[in-house]
Amino acid sequence: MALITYREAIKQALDEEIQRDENVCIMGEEVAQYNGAYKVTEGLWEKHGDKRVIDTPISEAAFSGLAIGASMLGVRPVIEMMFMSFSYVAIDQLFNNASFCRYMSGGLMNVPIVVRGPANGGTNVGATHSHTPENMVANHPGLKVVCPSNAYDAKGLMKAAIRDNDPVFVMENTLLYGEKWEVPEEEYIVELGVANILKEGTDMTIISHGRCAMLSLQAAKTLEEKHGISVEVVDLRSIRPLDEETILNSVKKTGRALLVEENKPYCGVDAQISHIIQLKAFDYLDGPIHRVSAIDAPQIYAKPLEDWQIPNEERIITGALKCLS
Amino acid sequence: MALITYREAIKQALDEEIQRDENVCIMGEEVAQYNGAYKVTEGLWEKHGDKRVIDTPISEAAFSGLAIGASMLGVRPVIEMMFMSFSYVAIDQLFNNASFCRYMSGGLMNVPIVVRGPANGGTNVGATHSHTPENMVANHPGLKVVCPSNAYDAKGLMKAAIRDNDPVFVMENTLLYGEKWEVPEEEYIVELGVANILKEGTDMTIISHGRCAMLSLQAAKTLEEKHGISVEVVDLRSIRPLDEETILNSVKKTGRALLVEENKPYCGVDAQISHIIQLKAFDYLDGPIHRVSAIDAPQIYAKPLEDWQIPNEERIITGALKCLS
Amino acid sequence: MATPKKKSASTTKKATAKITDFAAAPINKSLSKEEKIDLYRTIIGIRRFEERSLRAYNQGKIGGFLHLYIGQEAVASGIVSLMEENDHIITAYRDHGHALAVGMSMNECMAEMFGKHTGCSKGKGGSMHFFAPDKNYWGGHGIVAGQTPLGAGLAFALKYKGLKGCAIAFLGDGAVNQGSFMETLNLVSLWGIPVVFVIENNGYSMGTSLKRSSAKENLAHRADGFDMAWEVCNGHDVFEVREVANRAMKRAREEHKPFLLEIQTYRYRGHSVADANHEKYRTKEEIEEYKRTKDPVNVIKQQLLDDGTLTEALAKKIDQEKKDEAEASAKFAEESPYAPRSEIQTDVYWEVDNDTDNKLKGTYFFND
Amino acid sequence: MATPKKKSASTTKKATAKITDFAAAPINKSLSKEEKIDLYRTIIGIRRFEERSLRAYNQGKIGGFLHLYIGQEAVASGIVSLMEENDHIITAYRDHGHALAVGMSMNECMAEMFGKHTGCSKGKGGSMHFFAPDKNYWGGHGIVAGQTPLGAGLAFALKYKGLKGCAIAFLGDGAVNQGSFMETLNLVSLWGIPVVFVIENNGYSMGTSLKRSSAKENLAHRADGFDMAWEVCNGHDVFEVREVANRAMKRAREEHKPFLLEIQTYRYRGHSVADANHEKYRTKEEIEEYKRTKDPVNVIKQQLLDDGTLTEALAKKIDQEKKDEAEASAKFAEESPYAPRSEIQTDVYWEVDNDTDNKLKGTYFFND
Ligand SMILES: Cc1ncc(C[n+]2csc(CCOP(=O)(O)OP(=O)(O)O)c2C)c(N)n1
Ligand SMILES: Cc1ncc(C[n+]2csc(CCOP(=O)(O)OP(=O)(O)O)c2C)c(N)n1
Ligand SMILES: [Mg+2]
Ligand SMILES: [Mg+2]
Repeated sequence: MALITYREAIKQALDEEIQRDENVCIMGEEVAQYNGAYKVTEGLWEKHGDKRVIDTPISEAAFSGLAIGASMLGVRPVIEMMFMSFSYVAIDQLFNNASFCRYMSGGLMNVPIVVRGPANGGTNVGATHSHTPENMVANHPGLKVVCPSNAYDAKGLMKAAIRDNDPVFVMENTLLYGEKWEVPEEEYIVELGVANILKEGTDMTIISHGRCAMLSLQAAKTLEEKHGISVEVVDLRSIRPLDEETILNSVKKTGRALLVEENKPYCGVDAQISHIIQLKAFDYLDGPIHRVSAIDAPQIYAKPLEDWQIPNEERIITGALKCLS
Repeated sequence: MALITYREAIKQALDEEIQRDENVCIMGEEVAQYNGAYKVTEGLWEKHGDKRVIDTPISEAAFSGLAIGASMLGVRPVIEMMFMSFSYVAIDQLFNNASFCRYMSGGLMNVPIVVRGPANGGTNVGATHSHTPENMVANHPGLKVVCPSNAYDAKGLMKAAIRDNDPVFVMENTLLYGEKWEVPEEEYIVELGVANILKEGTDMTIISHGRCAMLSLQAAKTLEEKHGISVEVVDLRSIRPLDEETILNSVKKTGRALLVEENKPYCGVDAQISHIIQLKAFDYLDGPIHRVSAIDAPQIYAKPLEDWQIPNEERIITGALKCLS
Repeated sequence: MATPKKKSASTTKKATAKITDFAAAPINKSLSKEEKIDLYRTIIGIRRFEERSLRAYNQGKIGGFLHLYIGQEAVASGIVSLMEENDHIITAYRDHGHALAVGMSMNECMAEMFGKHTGCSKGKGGSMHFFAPDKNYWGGHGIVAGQTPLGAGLAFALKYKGLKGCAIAFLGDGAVNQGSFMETLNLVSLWGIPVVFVIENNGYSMGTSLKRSSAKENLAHRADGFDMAWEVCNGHDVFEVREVANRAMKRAREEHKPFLLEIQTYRYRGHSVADANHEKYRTKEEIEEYKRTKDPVNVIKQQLLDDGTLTEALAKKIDQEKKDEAEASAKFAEESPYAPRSEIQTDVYWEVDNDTDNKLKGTYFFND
Repeated sequence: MATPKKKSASTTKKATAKITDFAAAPINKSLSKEEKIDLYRTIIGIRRFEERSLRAYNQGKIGGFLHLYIGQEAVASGIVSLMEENDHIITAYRDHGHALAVGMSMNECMAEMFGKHTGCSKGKGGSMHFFAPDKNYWGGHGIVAGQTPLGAGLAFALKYKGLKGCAIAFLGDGAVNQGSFMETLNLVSLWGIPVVFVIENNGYSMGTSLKRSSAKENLAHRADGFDMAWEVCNGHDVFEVREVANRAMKRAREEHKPFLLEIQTYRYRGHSVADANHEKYRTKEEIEEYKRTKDPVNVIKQQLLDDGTLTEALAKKIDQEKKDEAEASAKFAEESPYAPRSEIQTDVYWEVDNDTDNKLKGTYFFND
């Protein structure tokens, strides 16, 4: 095991997959010569050259569509959205073409692309740069979406996503890029659709994804230490496909669920998780399912306010206590 | 009262508001000389001329953004998306600029635009033309969205939307355009944020919006007649703002809730409604909240299959019986 | 009305001499008799197929939209006839002509419009979404201009894989005003992508005439802003289409350079069959004049009669064969079953459809 | 390096004679001494303000992004100095220069970057989102090119309301490749919208040089494809900017015609302050050469010293005033409070903020 950053883990996944399969290439703004706005692709252009690591103009709709078209003929492009927020100018290509071409052709084609990039707030860049659109992606059958919360998952899910024959969105997080985790030297994959129990517990379940899963883990430890509450923490990892089994088993065991995500609440992923739990584990619930999401407003710029707007340990703990009361 | 079509009701609203306020204008593809792809704006160009009723090129991003910019200086454009599905090429303008400019300026401006057009399936036009994106709109604070299910609401909500000083999406339905309802001759408004109880009942509540509310009403009647079940039907009318009070009061009374919408299930509006109900009426629930949504796949073309894919009376009844069991 | 042709001085390498008798151009002269008859067969086949589909629509057998290609047949027929092994095409919703030209059967096409399981897309796509990847035909797309970056992607893949070929992406005169298309123009010129964009300029986007939708009527000229070659030609004479498109396609294949080709054509019917207005936003005379002087079926027929390729009898025989084939396709479609309801949820994910190893984890579909 | 100016023959009405001494052009000659000094004051004010903000950023007082305008000051200063009562402007995230030029105070701007409640946007927008509608300044926008249709909308509103004015929408050389911008070019030309698009061509979009992002280096030339007038000029000499922009703005106001103006300029710093690479994708020499020969602060200072408007002493005094003002603004920002947490949910909906009649129905916010 090596202690590496989330950024390094993603880079390794990209590097290994580029080497493994000549059809894998990376394209996006500043991914090549500039080494990536967040340095996720650092060194890859130098190593693999112009053909495999490709700088694009600021034309997200065009290069997304181009990647989709190329994938129909067997190229397997990984496209970087410098921020996942910028996918908003390419939604038609991503939500109509990537997701539906297979279906509308009655299965005659598939679209093996990966759309990756950071989808998070907490970096004081304001409302237009802080979207977490995994809910919108998951709303569209034909698309898949994963949200790695740590370096191990980031590498394993990225590799799974690249090898997957359907379009997969990988939602990364700029606040995690510099964080380190243990990652095996040998090759591994983290399959889509498998949640991860970050911590076992008996009194309640916190279900979360992405960076919020890490915050939830922290909060769970505090809840255990300071409040004597035994919290199980489930990290979804994959939003669609979704590991309902792990979610339901945990909630059936604890009887309480708190859902934590960074998205704005209305129709966030956790709205769906909440529905599934109450539908399929109704009789096991000792109280309503609670959520902690971003405070419902466009993302604010001011740092201390944004730090309060998105979930943090304090807000998660408050949410958990409410959930238990 | 006059018996008029949903189409006519919307046209009246547009016509009256154009006359009332010189800043109100309509723009979109084919809205003027062609009278609208669905004839909603028929006669308005002839009556009000080039300045007020404006044909655009096929440039949804540009004319949406233009409308937003114009609204900052006091014009009140109503933009037609020929299909709400086509808003996918304009998502950045609509979800970043319309929704966030007010916020990012600390309240120095507002964006009084209306985005209207049909958002429905059931017309055999395939996956790319059958989106119902009220969930994505509602996810973005700063935006409002309403889904009129009948001519009365269509007129009243459209007028409210036009007079509202925030951006409002009005989701119409091509399958309703030709349907008739009683509409008063005198002027009226249907305020945003007020749900409508279409039918009272005691055994369960069906909550729905748009055309599905009408199907739910039909199903409720059948359930009463054939199964002796007394169903209350709540038509949300407005998705954001949302009339939580009416929803909760009804569910508290009946103890059972079935949510019916046409969207794909993952993170649909009803996922959010489900969460709210279990959160705020947990102790009143006699069983899990159930949902009937579109069968989770891209919209199919073949008529009999699409008719089965989207909610219909039969599927609602099945859902209701499951919900009660 | 002999439309003036304009050429890009800046970037088209060879200043080809002006040819007026396009049938005499080398690319056309080299056609065998059978190949010329095939062109006629394709053009009249499209016409008869669509006429039959119109009847089916009016009988309520076809739902949704029906965008007829009648009047434009020579464009797809001419260009597809130039396709080589590694050439690929993609178009918008007005896609029947291209489909038949690449060799899709009338049966699968008609059945698709009827929504039947035997349709090319199993009844999942409909009229706007015909596909035949095995024939290098990538659809059939409903969002205006949404197919144009995909076309660039097909061409990108050819270059990436070192294959000598090009992609042809068709779009309409209204589609040129979508951002996705204009972004793509820059991208393909910048990167040297072997794609030919063919604007089928039929003068109208729904009820909007070209001059009401585009600030400049010469649409292809936009290519200059991206240092890309362009040309404008007529679309009623299949030999003209072939002569001009051949140069564009050759250039793309050989030099990895994109091309913007504007082909002036005309649709006889409304935007879709539901468009009852189409004699309001244009005159009946305009339609009749085109039919009289430029009907692609008549034009090729006359050309082939004149040069001795066809006889009246053979022309009639082919026509009848195509009518019969179209009629049979309607019968086939009518008698075909719809897909079972369980098919609503297939063809969504490749991984689900191909779950041979039972390795799939997690829930993929979310109905209660 | 005297950049060649190119003009659109097709649509610019008056073929103005080539002027090399822009200060002698009527629009500049008519400036009073005080007005000229004001130009200097604005330019050096922007420079000093941004230098101070850079220090604050490095001290960790400013978060997120900080896109400095240093090197480009004469562009915004020159154009804003031409604004009349009904003229409006809008720009992208590199928005401090435009903000100060329209007369926003250093205090509100610095405080905004510090995220403070006293900021122009109450700390809700940050560096990329300065707004001053009362000064006809509509931001400050973070999505590349996303502001361009808004700019067209401002101009549309002027025409709609019968006001004589124009909108100026600024964008970068990388932004020209966004579909929203290109769609807008067609729209404004087709409709005759009084908007002037100003491409501040600083040669780079982040780390990508112009020739790696656009197929054709003459960006303004794209306007030809939309039958729209265009021109290219230099941005380091405020008098040149004024001379050229004045014609574009006048034309927009008087003839309701849009204009695409490409102004060649240069940024000294990285794309944002976080851009540590900026001496990798371009040479140090390139930067130094520009600073040495074309620094907008030096250029205007020298011009005003030469023509006797300024003395060294006055120049120094103004410089010191601006330094002090910038310093004071940092102090002001530092000492200002953040907004209270309750402010997170204000300014979302006008109707909620202005709920004087208590007429609001329903739930607007959805946290548990
Ligand atoms: C993004 C988008 N906007 C609008 C439409 C509706 N629409 C379909 S076809 C069409 C006209 C297109 O005209 P043109 O590109 O000239 O093609 P033609 O129909 O003439 O072949 C419009 C407006 C759509 N499908 N997609
Ligand atoms: C749609 C979108 N894509 C990408 C970005 C990230 N981004 C911000 S600025 C920028 C470069 C823009 O360059 P240019 O237009 O030349 O303006 P300059 O920074 O030189 O002023 C990029 C890629 C963004 N903000 N929005
Ligand atoms: Mg057309
Ligand atoms: Mg630049």
